[in-house]
Amino acid sequence: MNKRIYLDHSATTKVKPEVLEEMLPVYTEYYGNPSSIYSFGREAKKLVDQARMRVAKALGALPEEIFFTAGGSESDNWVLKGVSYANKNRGNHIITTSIEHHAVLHTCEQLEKEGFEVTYLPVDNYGMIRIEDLKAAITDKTILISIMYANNEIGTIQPIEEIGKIAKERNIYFHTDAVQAIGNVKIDVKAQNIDMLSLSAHKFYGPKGVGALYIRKGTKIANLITGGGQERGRRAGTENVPGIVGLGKAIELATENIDSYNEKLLKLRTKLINGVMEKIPYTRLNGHPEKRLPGNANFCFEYIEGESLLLNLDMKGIAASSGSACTSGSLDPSHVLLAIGLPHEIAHGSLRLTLGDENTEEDVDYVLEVLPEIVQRLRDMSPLYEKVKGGK
Amino acid sequence: MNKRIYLDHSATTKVKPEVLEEMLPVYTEYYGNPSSIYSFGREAKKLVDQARMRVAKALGALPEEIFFTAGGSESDNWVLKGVSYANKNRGNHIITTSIEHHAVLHTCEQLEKEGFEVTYLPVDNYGMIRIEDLKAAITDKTILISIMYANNEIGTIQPIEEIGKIAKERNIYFHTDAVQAIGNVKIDVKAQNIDMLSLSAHKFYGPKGVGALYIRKGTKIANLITGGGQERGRRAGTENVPGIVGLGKAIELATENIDSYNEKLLKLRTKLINGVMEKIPYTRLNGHPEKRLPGNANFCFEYIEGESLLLNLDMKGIAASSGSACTSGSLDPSHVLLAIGLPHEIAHGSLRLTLGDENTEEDVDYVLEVLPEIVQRLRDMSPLYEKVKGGK
Amino acid sequence: MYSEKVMDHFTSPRNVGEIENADGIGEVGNAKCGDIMKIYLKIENDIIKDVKFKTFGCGAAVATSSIATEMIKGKTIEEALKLTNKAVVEALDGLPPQKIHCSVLAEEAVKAAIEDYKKKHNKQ
Amino acid sequence: MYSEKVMDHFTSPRNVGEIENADGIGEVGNAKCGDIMKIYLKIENDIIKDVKFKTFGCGAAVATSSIATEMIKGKTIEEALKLTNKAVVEALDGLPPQKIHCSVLAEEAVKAAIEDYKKKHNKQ
Ligand SMILES: Cc1ncc(COP(=O)(O)O)c(C=O)c1O
Ligand SMILES: Cc1ncc(COP(=O)(O)O)c(C=O)c1O
Repeated sequence: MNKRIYLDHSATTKVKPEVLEEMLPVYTEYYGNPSSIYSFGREAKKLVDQARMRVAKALGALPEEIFFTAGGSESDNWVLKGVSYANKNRGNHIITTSIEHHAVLHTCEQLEKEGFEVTYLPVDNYGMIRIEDLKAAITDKTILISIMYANNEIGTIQPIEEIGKIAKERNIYFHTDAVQAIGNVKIDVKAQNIDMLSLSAHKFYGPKGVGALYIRKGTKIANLITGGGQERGRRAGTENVPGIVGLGKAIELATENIDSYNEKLLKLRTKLINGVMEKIPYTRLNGHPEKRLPGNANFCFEYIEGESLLLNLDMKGIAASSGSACTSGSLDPSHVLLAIGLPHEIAHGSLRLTLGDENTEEDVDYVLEVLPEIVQRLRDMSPLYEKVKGGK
Repeated sequence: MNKRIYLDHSATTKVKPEVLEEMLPVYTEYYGNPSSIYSFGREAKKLVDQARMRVAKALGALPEEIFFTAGGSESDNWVLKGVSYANKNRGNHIITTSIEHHAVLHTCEQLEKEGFEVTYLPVDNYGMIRIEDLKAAITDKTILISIMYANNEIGTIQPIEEIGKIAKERNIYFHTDAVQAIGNVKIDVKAQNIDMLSLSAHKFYGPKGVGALYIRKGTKIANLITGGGQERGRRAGTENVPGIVGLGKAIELATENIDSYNEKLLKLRTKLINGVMEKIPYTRLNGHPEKRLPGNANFCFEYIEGESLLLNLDMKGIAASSGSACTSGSLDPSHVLLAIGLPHEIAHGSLRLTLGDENTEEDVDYVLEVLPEIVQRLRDMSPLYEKVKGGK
Repeated sequence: MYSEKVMDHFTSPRNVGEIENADGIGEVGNAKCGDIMKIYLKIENDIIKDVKFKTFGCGAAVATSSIATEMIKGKTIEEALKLTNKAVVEALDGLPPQKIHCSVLAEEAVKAAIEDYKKKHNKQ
Repeated sequence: MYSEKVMDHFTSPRNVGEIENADGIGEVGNAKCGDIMKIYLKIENDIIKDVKFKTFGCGAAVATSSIATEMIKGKTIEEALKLTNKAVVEALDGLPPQKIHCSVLAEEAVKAAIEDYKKKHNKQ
């Protein structure tokens, strides 16, 4: 394959050279255990502390409010279980949304089995929660509101500041899964009244297998992984020092360059969306028209199925993803696409293209050249499309 | 500092060049998400599967019995909580030892708070459990026996095969924390009747922040981290592909070279132990004289305190560790040293030297030159030593 | 994920299309589940002279439809009725576990088309 | 972890040793907890003419003993009694939180030695 156009930055990203550069000496030189008191244990500790400061700065938090984890899923699990178990005496009710990542949803389902009650807020056709719904869902027993910052499939960005204000007024912990938001939107956990925030390095050009959880000072939360005294006794396990260093550098770059990155992606995405909508009939754009991640474009092409589309794109060197049931290995298409009101048959035909750092105008041109042909070819093969052609 | 002699291989190890070499292209080329269906998602998946096969081979397990985690602590947490929660209906009793790593001990304490009952088997002066104690501890309600393969402080190796046999006879799950054992002892989970086994890559020249759990097919165990369908639905979170690749290569090297590695370490350690015991009076060797990890030497020097010793060694370029209370930040010295019957004041004066790959005879000579002076200097400063000098 | 054979049939599916005035048409699956297969048969003297298909579905759905049409073309309807999903899977050098249902659909689509033929021609 | 000042006092502790026929000796801490400090005083006209220490303990224990002896040498016993653990910590440019207790021990050891002097010389 000659061409390779990566358009799946919401799935994962390539580690930036500057990030890898900071990580490498950690493997070969500063390999000490940060808990050790000898010199190069202390060096390793210093590197971890520096990374912690970088994360804190990027979020408007204090360094002592940052805890490193193995990724977004661990961070989400920690919050949901940790807050639920530690605040049982105050209540057993959690509010979240129907479009969260599975790391939140499946953990909530687990908690329901254990006797907690969970409200899954619905969303509108754009994937937005309604503030009235949130207010109406709060009860005396509500201990946690967990609402994602930006959705990984359709890119819709929630009104985080408003949610934070309500949570604060009602004295309820507010967690946001910001795994998709870092580097794309400006975050200030204090101004936005966020009590906990999950992030994962590989979504912003850092390494896989490392993430962080911001926990506002004073928050009551039980540990998820118990053992050694690392992370000030809150998360056991020898620190993934190279990963943490990579995360620190990556979040620094991501937040420093946020404006130019946004501008670049928005330009490319506008071209992509306009081109697709113009060239391919029977197509819908999923997600909010403006309040969405700058790199996210999510379409449904009627009468065809997503996996076939992905395979054809892959043969043309284009890496993309779909909310079709076939790609997830489940029987139902994406819960997010169903939650925004799409019928199953339409949801099966979805395509997510997420732009990133290395994409160019040429990439978009290429997609616009290749995609319409592929869609047409699949439609010509589709028994559902016959009826359309036949004018029915 | 010119000289740097690393003698803390039980704390962590340096990534081997061959390991790093296999990891690097994963950062820069095979950065796809293994769950994606396009070509370089599939490439990443292939790499993960290859690593899984390597781990399986090293343990005598099947590839589908290997699950990647973020390290030894997560693996231990997963086993203890997962088995306890999933087998509640069968019983609520766990048997472990008093010398486990905190990842096991603190998790057991957590489970005790939740209503489980835990028997902490005592050990003899060498750190060995007694098989009779184990047998006597088993009740109708016992659902799990968790006994570490080799101790991280004193290196003592437990009679794993005998324990496995008993567990099997009584139809109780047997987990072993083999974090310290990999690459040092030969493991065959089927022959030894091990149902679950924890390991952590950075203890055998692999990267930090990645580990694995072997779970025998058919074992009832709940998930610890829920969310996406990775690891066949058993451990959520985007796979740490570079870390997993590094773990796979590291365990392959570690098990291939086990005999020569053992021989090398044993030779150096014999020299080290003999030299220390000859040159420094009022010294004890902790742990079992033979049934111990090949690289492990653990001493108590009476009348002095461990942290002072470590700081002095560090100034001479020697990286070591101690079970003294001061280094752990707690008030009591190592629970392991207390469990083998050492009085507090003696346990405070412990020193652990753990040999590894890059150590040489010269390193040992240097330690034998430097250590006696340091011990003498600290003793001269110690009010406890006065009495000895005075002949009392 | 997919065998070369599957990818071959997916990228160059055989017998795509419709047959006008087909002697038998079978449609199985439903859009809600993401798979629909429609098979058209031209039959003379109980022999399948021509076969075409249209499929809405994933790579495996397309490939199983394609190979199934190849496997029954030129066969008697008796022989075609013996087509099993297992034979389809084998002919494709295997399918991932979660895609086995596609081969079942292919078998069902062939049977439905023959059924339709029989009904229309009072062969039952 | 430790400040340069701490490391300086740890690596080159001042006033290590014993004083024969000391006028006052104070010993605090216990081996079980891993810290013992013993301070010897030579006192003339209520002025601390000489001071020595012996310590069993961690880096901070040695450093606090060392600097405490420096801080009281040449002082009157009145002045020496005013030595606080806070002053010791400050003189060392700080200590890690879990090591603050060492500075408390140093203060206590000085006080115990002066106490012993007073008792022996009927100054109470
Ligand atoms: C015996 C033992 N178990 C578990 C662990 C925990 O492993 P990790 O720190 O990689 O999570 C360690 C090392 O720290 C260990 O020595
Ligand atoms: C919104 C969201 N939350 C959580 C996660 C989980 O992160 P990770 O896979 O790094 O554990 C992801 C990505 O997979 C995500 O997009």
